[in-house]
Amino acid sequence: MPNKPNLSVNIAGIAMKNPVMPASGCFGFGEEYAPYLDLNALGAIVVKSVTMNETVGNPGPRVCETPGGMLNAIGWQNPGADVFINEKMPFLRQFNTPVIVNLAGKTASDYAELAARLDGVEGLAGIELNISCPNVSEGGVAFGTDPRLADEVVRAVRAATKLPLIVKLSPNVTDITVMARAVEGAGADAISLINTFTAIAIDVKTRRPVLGNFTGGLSGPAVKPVALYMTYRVAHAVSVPVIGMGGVLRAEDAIEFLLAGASAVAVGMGTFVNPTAMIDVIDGIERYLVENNMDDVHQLIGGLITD
Amino acid sequence: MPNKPNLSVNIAGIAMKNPVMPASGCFGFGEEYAPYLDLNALGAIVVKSVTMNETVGNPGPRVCETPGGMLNAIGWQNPGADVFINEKMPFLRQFNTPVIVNLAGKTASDYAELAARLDGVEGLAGIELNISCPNVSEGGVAFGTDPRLADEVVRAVRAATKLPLIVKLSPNVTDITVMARAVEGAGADAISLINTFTAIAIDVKTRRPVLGNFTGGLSGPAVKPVALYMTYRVAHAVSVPVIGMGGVLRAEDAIEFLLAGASAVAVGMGTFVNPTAMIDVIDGIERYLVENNMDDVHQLIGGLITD
Amino acid sequence: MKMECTVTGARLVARDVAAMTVRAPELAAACEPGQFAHIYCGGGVYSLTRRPISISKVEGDELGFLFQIKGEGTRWLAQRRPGETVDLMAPLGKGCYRLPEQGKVYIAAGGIGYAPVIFLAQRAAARGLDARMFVGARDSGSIYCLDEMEKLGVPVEVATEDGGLGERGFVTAPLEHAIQADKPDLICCCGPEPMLRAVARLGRTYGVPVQVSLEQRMACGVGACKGCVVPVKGRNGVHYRNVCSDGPVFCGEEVFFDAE
Amino acid sequence: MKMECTVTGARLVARDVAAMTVRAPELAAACEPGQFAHIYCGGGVYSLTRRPISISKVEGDELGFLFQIKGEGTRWLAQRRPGETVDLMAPLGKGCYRLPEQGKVYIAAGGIGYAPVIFLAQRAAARGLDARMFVGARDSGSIYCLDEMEKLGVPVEVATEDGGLGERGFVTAPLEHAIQADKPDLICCCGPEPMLRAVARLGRTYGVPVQVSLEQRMACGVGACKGCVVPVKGRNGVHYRNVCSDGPVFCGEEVFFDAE
Ligand SMILES: Cc1cc2nc3c(=O)[nH]c(=O)nc-3n(C[C@H](O)[C@H](O)[C@H](O)COP(=O)(O)OP(=O)(O)OC[C@H]3O[C@@H](n4cnc5c(N)ncnc54)[C@H](O)[C@@H]3O)c2cc1C
Ligand SMILES: Cc1cc2nc3c(=O)[nH]c(=O)nc-3n(C[C@H](O)[C@H](O)[C@H](O)COP(=O)(O)OP(=O)(O)OC[C@H]3O[C@@H](n4cnc5c(N)ncnc54)[C@H](O)[C@@H]3O)c2cc1C
Ligand SMILES: Cc1cc2nc3c(=O)[nH]c(=O)nc-3n(C[C@H](O)[C@H](O)[C@H](O)COP(=O)(O)O)c2cc1C
Ligand SMILES: Cc1cc2nc3c(=O)[nH]c(=O)nc-3n(C[C@H](O)[C@H](O)[C@H](O)COP(=O)(O)O)c2cc1C
Ligand code: FES
Ligand code: FES
Repeated sequence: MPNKPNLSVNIAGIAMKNPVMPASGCFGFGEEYAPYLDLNALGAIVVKSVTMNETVGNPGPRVCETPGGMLNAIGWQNPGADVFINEKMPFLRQFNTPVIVNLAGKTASDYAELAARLDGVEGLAGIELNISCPNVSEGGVAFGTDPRLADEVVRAVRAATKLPLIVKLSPNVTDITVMARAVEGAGADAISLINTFTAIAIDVKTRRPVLGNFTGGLSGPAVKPVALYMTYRVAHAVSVPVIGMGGVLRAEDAIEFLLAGASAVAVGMGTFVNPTAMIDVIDGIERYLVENNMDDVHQLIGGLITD
Repeated sequence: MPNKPNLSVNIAGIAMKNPVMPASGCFGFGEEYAPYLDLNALGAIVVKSVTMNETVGNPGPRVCETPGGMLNAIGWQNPGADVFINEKMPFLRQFNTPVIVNLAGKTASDYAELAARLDGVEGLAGIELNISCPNVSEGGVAFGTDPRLADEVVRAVRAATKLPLIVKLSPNVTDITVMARAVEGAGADAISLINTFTAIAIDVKTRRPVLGNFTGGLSGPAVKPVALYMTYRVAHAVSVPVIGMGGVLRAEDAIEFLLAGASAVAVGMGTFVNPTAMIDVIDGIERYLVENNMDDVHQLIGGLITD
Repeated sequence: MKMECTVTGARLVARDVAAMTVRAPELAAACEPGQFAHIYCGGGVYSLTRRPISISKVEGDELGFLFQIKGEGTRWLAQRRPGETVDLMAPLGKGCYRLPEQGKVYIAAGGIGYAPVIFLAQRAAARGLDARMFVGARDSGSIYCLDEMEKLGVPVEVATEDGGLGERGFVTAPLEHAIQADKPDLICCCGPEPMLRAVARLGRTYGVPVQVSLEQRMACGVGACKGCVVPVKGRNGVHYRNVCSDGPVFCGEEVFFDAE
Repeated sequence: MKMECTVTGARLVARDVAAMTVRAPELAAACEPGQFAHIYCGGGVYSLTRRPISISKVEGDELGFLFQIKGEGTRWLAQRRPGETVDLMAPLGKGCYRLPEQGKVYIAAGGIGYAPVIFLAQRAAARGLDARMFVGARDSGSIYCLDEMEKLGVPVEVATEDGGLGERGFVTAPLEHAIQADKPDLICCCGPEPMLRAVARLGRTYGVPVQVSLEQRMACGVGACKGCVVPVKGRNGVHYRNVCSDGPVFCGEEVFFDAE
């Protein structure tokens, strides 16, 4: 039996036991899934998007299944920054796992104020900026698809916080490396991708959209090949670390992202299919390293052979 | 038993018995699938992309399965325009079904010459311009993602042929309505969408790309929700008819596209899963019309209720 | 809990309704009427996410499910045979049917809404409550498992839309007559939304509290994704609550505030 | 043809190898050694497209398949039970093994490459050819169905990499000895690519024609998509041909032109 391989990675100063974390919005504030898995086993905990004030969210239905994937149009439902800090963080601080808060807003100053409010909150390891949520009509989308607006919002947040800053990109663009370079230039310490594809589903019985919000965001295994390609391109276009996501369900999926250049991966819809998906992914990465005589997960990162 | 509902549609002057046709590249030149289904039953036959001269195509593997979908990187393998005209058209002319030829090239003048060569070929009902194939390194992609280049190539082809001109759009863009309006303005008689998403798959055993070409195009049920959304947006942005595709496997999928505003649908990967998928789709649309007391498929087209 | 449970029985009880039992001692001891299981249904292209299915009865170490074969997920589930296992997360739902300690309870079920209320009738009978069941369906072929009520000694009235069995029409008619004749302390209901609304309205009219079980498309099933919401009227106005974790059972007044 | 065929038998013949028979009279009459069926494998998220599986034998009205349980598709297929149906397109492939009218044929199979050559041995035996079989595998657990050769009276030599059964090493060694001792008129081969290359090289060395069966990822299976190509050396240089419709059997010289 060889030594246990090293799975730990450091993303923008956030030290993680392993490169696996939940995708924002797919793991609530951690407590909902605590009965199903040990939160101490995760590389990090990324919480649902938080806005400054409580957000009620979109009318239902908010989710629906699609072939190999799902749509969601939650609409940022969350209790607001103060409730997050006062009622959710105490639970999360119990664990020996870095907590990353995902922030959403409508204007650059929304984001900056929110980042300032969260700076210095005990136990917070980093910020992920959701500039790519396609489900909110004002603002949200433009930041994620226009490099100048992305630059503006990232600069504003960068000035407002000393926490490591991860910027999450939208796949709904012609060239994702343009966005990646823009946010890197504006001060992002890491980039996460992909958020969801704007999409719809129609109920042929009622001839109406399935989702209450009409459009939703597509995610899940269905999008994995595009997410992998975008991860590969961004990892080769910027020098900050990349967190890859989009369709990770099994360890092989995560290994694909690592090989493509991601330094860590996030699991979104996969947790809904299998609540212990992240644990299985972590175990599977470890097994893969052992079976392939590797002693460090860094040997996988960017290890795609393309001669 | 009510009267048989009317399924026929007219797309840019091409009269079709029903709104169902193969997607280019997924039905060869018709002959390969002739043992499996009656080509006379189809709304139209769309053939594989044809280039002026023979194209050998990409090294293998050229296809691979992905969750709920597949990647392909065929690389326009085809015998060239002359062989198409002399050896493939005679077979296709036997059927009472309009034939649409899909054209691919590297420069606007490639496309224009090709269109001129095909203009007047007996039995050809229309041209579909593939300006969106992501698998060929030079030219191909740019036309499909840059509205000015798209305008240029469509104008060149428009001037070179009197055949009905369908322009096929790529989904790899930030705003597909910009492309749609550009090609409509340049003279397209109809728009088809979507072509495939640029994507990759990695073999974790070999740590190499699965496809010989590295990148491929994602299609199949996995992409349906995005294809539907883009179809909806384009159908509401232009006044020419739209042919929707991306993940049609069952009649319900086709009905979703029709409700979203497509005047016809194409079946790509679906035929690989089930060689009679198109026939099942046609039968299913007819059954749906009967069950819902509709006597014409036009009652479905654009019939999405969004109040 | 997430567990692999062994199927102990599986059969069709109507054209398109399957009954399945699984061995699950811990769950059998822990679950409450109204709760559900989130079941992995084979991972097909059209059934990758889990399917919420109510716990329909508990007998000894076993849980029973009763479900309509609707699409790919339930079709897969209906094909499981004794000896195979199914992967389920249960018991889910914090909002269960809340039975009083004593008194009269009317239970109204429409269509496949009969599934969860069998368990409810079991509990009501075990508690010695004076329970009556009202079952509505489209036709006689959609009425099944009434022997369960016989076993429990719970009287049943049936209404079918085509009059093929019991009274002709909606089950709300015999229910209303019963309320008028003998007002209950509680009405519990599960069925299609129009029926839930109608029963909530009856409750309001006659001043009887109503508990209804709701359905909504779900992803996580545990309250994490906020995907399965219903608008609910609380003290501070309307807000969204999760069917999976706050429900699936709610007070009729809370969820059908815009009824009229 | 596309058809739903009833499974008549299904069993494991090794840890991870399943044998399945289906009733298909029209196909049994029509198919040739080397041809394959394109089989729908359940439509899972990871197995929506069909799987190409060689026709492994033909007996009366029945076709036999022999396949390795590799991923989701073959796992699903191995779970089919007699009485269920499978949806297959067959017979596919225009490039079959071409047996001479008379003479000596050596058949070499590696691993699961043994599947299609059982059918080939059946045909060779029926034609009264002087056939010999050479089977290679990793270990003795990967050698199965040798009784098929006994039934046909075709002599078999076995080689395993770990020496657990037959000669230790690759099957190309006993094959080469046999060629040296008694040169055949034709060598037919199916197995992993390195083995095919090695056998093609033997053919070149000893001046014996070699027919090899290739594998490639497929979509349509009928020649329409140009997805399953291999580079082939023809009169006009190298070009791509379809494994599904031009193959799966090719001349060794055609496909391993860059061998050395
Ligand atoms: C709390 C709860 C308890 C339930 N208990 C039962 C029960 O005991 N017996 C029973 O027959 N049915 C029950 N249902 C409904 C059951 O979940 C759906 O019929 C089932 O999900 C359909 O899946 P399918 O793949 O067969 O159908 P499809 O129509 O193919 O499903 C497509 C998608 O829509 C979702 N969906 C479809 N109908 C519903 C629905 N009514 N509610 C929620 N999601 C839906 C599916 O989960 C799936 O994601 C319950 C639903 C909820 C929310
Ligand atoms: C003409 C032909 C005949 C074959 N005959 C047999 C046979 O008789 N017995 C047998 O055990 N196997 C045979 N194979 C290989 C068999 O097709 C694969 O093992 C099978 O497709 C694996 O599917 P899976 O879902 O179990 O595995 P996965 O590895 O999960 O498959 C993933 C994807 O890769 C494709 N794939 C994986 N391996 C192969 C392969 N070797 N060739 C082509 N595609 C592959 C699958 O079709 C699928 O699309 C044959 C292949 C070809 C091309
Ligand atoms: C139900 C749901 C809710 C989500 N909510 C958020 C969110 O609040 N903020 C955010 O940045 N991304 C959100 N996402 C996007 C995911 O974080 C992730 O980017 C995406 O789902 C792709 O990963 P997956 O394919 O593993 O699901 C959400 C996704 C889902 C499915
Ligand atoms: C194997 C394959 C080959 C294709 N070849 C072409 C092509 O030659 N020209 C073209 O315009 N589109 C081509 N396409 C794209 C399809 O026509 C279609 O736009 C796409 O596959 C989406 O439809 P689907 O999801 O039904 O497959 C090809 C797709 C596949 C899967
Ligand atoms: S299904 Fe996720 S919150 Fe209810
Ligand atoms: S698989 Fe389509 S051409 Fe061979």
